[in-house]
Amino acid sequence: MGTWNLIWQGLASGVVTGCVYALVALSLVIVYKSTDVVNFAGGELVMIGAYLGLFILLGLEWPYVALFVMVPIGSFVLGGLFTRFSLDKVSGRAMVKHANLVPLVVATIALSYLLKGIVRVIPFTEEVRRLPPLMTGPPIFLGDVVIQQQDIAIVLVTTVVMVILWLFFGYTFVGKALRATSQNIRAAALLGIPVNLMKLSVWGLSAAIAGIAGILLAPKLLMTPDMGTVVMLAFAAAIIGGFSSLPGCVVGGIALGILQNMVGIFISPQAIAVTPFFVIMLVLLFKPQGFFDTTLAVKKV
Amino acid sequence: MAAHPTRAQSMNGLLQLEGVTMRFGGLVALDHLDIDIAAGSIHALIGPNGAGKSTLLNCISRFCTPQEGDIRFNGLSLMDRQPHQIVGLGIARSFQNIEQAHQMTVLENVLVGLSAKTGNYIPFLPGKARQQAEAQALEKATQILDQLELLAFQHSLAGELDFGRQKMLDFARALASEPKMLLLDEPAAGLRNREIHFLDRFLMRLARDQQITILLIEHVMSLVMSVADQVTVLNFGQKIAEGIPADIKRNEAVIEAYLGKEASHA
Amino acid sequence: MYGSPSTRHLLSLLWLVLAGFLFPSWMPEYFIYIMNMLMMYMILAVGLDIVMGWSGQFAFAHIAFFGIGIYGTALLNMRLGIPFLLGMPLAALLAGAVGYLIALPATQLRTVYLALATFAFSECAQWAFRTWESLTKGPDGLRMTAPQLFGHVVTNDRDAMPIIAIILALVLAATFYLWHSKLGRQFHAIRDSEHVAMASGIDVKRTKVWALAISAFYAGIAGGVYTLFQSYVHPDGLGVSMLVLVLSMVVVGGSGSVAGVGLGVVLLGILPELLRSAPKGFLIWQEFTYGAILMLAIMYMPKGVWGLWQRIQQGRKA
Amino acid sequence: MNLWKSKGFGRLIGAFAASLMAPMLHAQTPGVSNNEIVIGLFAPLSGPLVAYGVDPLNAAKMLYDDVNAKGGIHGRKIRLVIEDDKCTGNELVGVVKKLITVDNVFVLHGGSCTAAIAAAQEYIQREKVPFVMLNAAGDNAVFPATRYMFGSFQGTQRVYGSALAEFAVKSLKAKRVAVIVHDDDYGKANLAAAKAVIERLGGEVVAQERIPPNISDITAPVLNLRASKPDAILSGAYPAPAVLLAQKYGEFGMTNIPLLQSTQGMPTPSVYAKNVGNPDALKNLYHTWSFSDIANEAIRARMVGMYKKSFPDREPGPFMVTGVPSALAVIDTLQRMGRDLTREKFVDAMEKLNLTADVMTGPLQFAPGRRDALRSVVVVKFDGKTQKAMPDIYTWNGKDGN
Repeated sequence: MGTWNLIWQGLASGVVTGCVYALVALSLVIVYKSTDVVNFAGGELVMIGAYLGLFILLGLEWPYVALFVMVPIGSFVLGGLFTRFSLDKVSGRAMVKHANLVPLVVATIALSYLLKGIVRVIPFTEEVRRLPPLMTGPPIFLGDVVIQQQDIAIVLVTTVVMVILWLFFGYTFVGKALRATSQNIRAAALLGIPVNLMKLSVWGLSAAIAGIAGILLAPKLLMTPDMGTVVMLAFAAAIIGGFSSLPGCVVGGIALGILQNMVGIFISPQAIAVTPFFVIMLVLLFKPQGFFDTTLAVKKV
Repeated sequence: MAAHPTRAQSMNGLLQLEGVTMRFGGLVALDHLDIDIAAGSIHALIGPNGAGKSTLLNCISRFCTPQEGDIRFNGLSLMDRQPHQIVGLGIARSFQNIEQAHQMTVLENVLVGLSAKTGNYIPFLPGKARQQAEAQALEKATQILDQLELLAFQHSLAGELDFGRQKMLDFARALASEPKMLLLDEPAAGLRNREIHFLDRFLMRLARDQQITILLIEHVMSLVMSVADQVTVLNFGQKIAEGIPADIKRNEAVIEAYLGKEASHA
Repeated sequence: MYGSPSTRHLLSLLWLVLAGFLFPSWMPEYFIYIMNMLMMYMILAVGLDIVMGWSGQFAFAHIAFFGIGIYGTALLNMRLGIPFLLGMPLAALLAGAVGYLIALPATQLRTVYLALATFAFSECAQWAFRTWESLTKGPDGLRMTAPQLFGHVVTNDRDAMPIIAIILALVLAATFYLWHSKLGRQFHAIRDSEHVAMASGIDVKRTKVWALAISAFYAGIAGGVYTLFQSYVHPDGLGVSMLVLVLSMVVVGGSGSVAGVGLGVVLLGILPELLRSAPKGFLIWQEFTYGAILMLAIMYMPKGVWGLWQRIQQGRKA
Repeated sequence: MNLWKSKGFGRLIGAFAASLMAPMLHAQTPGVSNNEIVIGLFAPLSGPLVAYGVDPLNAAKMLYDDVNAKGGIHGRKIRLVIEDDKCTGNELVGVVKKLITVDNVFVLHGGSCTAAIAAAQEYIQREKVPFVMLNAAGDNAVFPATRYMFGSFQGTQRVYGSALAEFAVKSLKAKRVAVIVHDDDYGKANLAAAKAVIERLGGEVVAQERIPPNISDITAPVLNLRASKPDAILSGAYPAPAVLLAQKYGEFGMTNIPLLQSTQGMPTPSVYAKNVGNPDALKNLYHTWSFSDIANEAIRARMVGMYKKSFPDREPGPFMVTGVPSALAVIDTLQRMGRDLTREKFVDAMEKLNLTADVMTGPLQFAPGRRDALRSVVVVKFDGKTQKAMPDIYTWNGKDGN
């Protein structure tokens, strides 16, 4: 079983984990683009989505499909509440986008501790848990490469979510209003777009996407209250994609997933943990535009 | 009407713009502009909104870089200079919409303006060099604040001043670096009449007593016509007229640029 | 922010040094340990405030420089026998130099990307502390031999407290002088408006680089102080939770003012000790309480507890 | 108004100091009066490792309460001061200094994480206060042995590594053995012991994968294991990576190769089985265990019954029993010492510990120069539903991997 097989297997599972990184990266980017807030609690929203799913599945014993309805709604409400009560208070409903970045970021850090704290209190979460996968059954073999059914589910659901979002942002009124708000919040307000409602829906949407990523990730990554550290992988993926576009996130996520496996095979497993941070440093310090050109560095007069 | 020097044949003014062209993507903001500003004069730059006045000022202060052409000050090209080196050469600028350190006090804002002129010392330690440098800076700062009647507000936060005084603080900061040339971007915009008169006398005093050359971008025509030795009119990035204020007033092209076609035949 | 600091401020540092000499003789070592921790956090928090509160630069690499300060001071002492008084400044200079090098490419980034780039550097540094086993003993953690000072070995908290008090007093004196200096004004200018700074002849990029380098130097000093009263360092202790703690101290206390940061250090330094004495059933709620306090502080005290305190005082005076 | 100078601050410190002067007055052994012995008991009661701390601490508390109910030790009741060390160096050092200088405890009994314990080792060495670990493996804190630190009451990583290696080579007749551990202190000790035993018994270590504890995609290391075609796989992984390992081990069709997991990876075997999800992956699964409550159901029932009596509202996990041996050792030592209690005498008595309890798989012994209590463990076969203890007991010889 030559190294070629090793590479193919690494590529395959890299794409799968990359898809989940892409989803979380997207949830970070749509919040950043519209409210200039880097959401350091993105990982915790993923975790909450996973535990919500586990509660619905095992606690209420609802069918699996209910997950894809209830978790996004639950996360949407959580995201909306956070921005309506906390972020608006912190930024003082200021119209200008980057009024005071430090408190806004600290607010997301505070949210991450709140969410971790709440989940930690439930004794059920002391042990490592796992959400039953969406699709179970024997794995599929492409030559020697093993593909799990859950992996296929992840790629499928991610693609579906991406397409829905692409259509939503591109062709629906609310979607365009969201994009307008993200480009220029003041102009959007002048055009009569209910800006605060937009902010609420952007945060809600971002939390919902993170929740879905949680449901997909939990079977693969296992659930502990500290699984939120996956947000750093999402940051790395978003930054490779230039932190501003939907295709950027997808390509960034998959590239990172594959890179991690290649590093694990060819360099050393010890280097896997540091790969995302190394990538963030390299891209930001030496190619700030990322690979999908958007000017992050220069500030206009 | 102040006596105005005849237009010099060769380009030997204090500040010379030669073929300056500035494009933002497809939009041509400045189109091969040649301007020559004589030392000690007040040179006004007028034109409808979007004519490229502020862009010109930004190019001179190197906040943006023109694609073509050269800008020379005292015969020295500014093209390879960084924005923060311009004030060291003696060119200070103010800003169209108020830009200042709003969380610092009025006095501290002027001291920031004095940065280029304050002596260097080790910031962490006491010492003679520090005392001397700080004392000098403080003395100059209070002198300028007194000149602009802002001394009473020296310890209040810049952000808390009313609009007129914030404009004055902008000048104070620019003057703090003892410039040879002052670039003013619509200083009279939003001022009340009393403040415009104060500004009128103040600019004349700067040019006549302290020999400071002034490039004045302004829409308040009364001020322009009263203080300017030379006036250049821009429209869509091109110079459509240049001369003494009296000629400019009667110039067809200028009226047309400002008031549109039929008005100019009335 | 000009001239030099008022004698009243400098005198208050004498009180601090006096406390550093008096307290060890009669207080139980546990409280001295907490005092030493608070003084170390004060140096760390003031350093972070210089780059974030004063200069408005979003630098999250602070704990990496703290780690360089710890490992640097300890290894210089253990491997090369360099005594503390020489080792600590050297390690701090090394941290400052690394800060300077990182700042060169990083400072042209806009606020948020500077935060991500510096945070990524900090995680890479922590990974290096973990995997460079030959130098830092990696995951086994480094058992540091007691530092020597004028031939006298500093073994316990009581010996360490006066020295730490003196170091903190010197650091705070330097900070007051920096506040009242031209460079201090430049930091505040680039925070409020980079355009005004550029138009006033301030090289904005160089000022940002100096802000990050100086804050890295402060973190290096705090690292040296750590080796005075702790005997062991483990890479896992230099992670994101330490950064969040110091960041919260700055923000909750009141960024932009030394007194505000001091208040934040005391409040959040003592908080875990108070939470610890909560009834056993509530211990599991500590993380949630910490998050709640941080959230409430940010929502209702944007300028920190110190800002609230000043608003109350102004309210009373007006 | 600089805070340091403010009057309020001075008063705050004065109040603290005054309230503490009282207990420091009496001269004899701190923490001991004629009817009371004060013991500082601590473990991670919050934060990520709470599962390793809450149940074991309760188990130790239960045994102390049981002793008090039976009249205490030589007429003295045991009073506990319970603290939360959050399994980090800073917190544990703070807790230890508080217990010694404020609560004036007689001995310290606690700690589930070796790195945090090592942070306080130099301090307790200097203050000459006996420190008995609760349930940490403790490799870095007991090797080299120091006078005042006693630990590893459920076996060190060396014991787990050597036991699994010996079982693999001797019972499973494995020649090519692959080892996957973390890149931390636990992993280093586990790997060193396993490697030494395998090579001593004529086997060969064909793969050594050292993975970060927070790894999210374990594909690459498992592929490397598969590529080395081992006869057995030894794992020192923690709970989350251990499940990821078992999943990939199942996915990549390696289930006919025996998988041997160290104790820390499976706090609750039933939850481990549910998380792995793939029954094939549990066909050849073994794990080390330091207690006889698997082989002998009566002991487990007794322990759980005692626990439920003291803590009715909490369902104990299997790791609860890991808090028992250290408490038994402290109680046994105090009983052997009689009435005359000093810290030095406690250390000398503890050093002579030779306790065989029915709940343990081997004797708890200390000696001059030896501070790891348990060196013998059993290997348990777990097929997802039932656990069956293998007949032999595997004892670490004290040299392999040192």
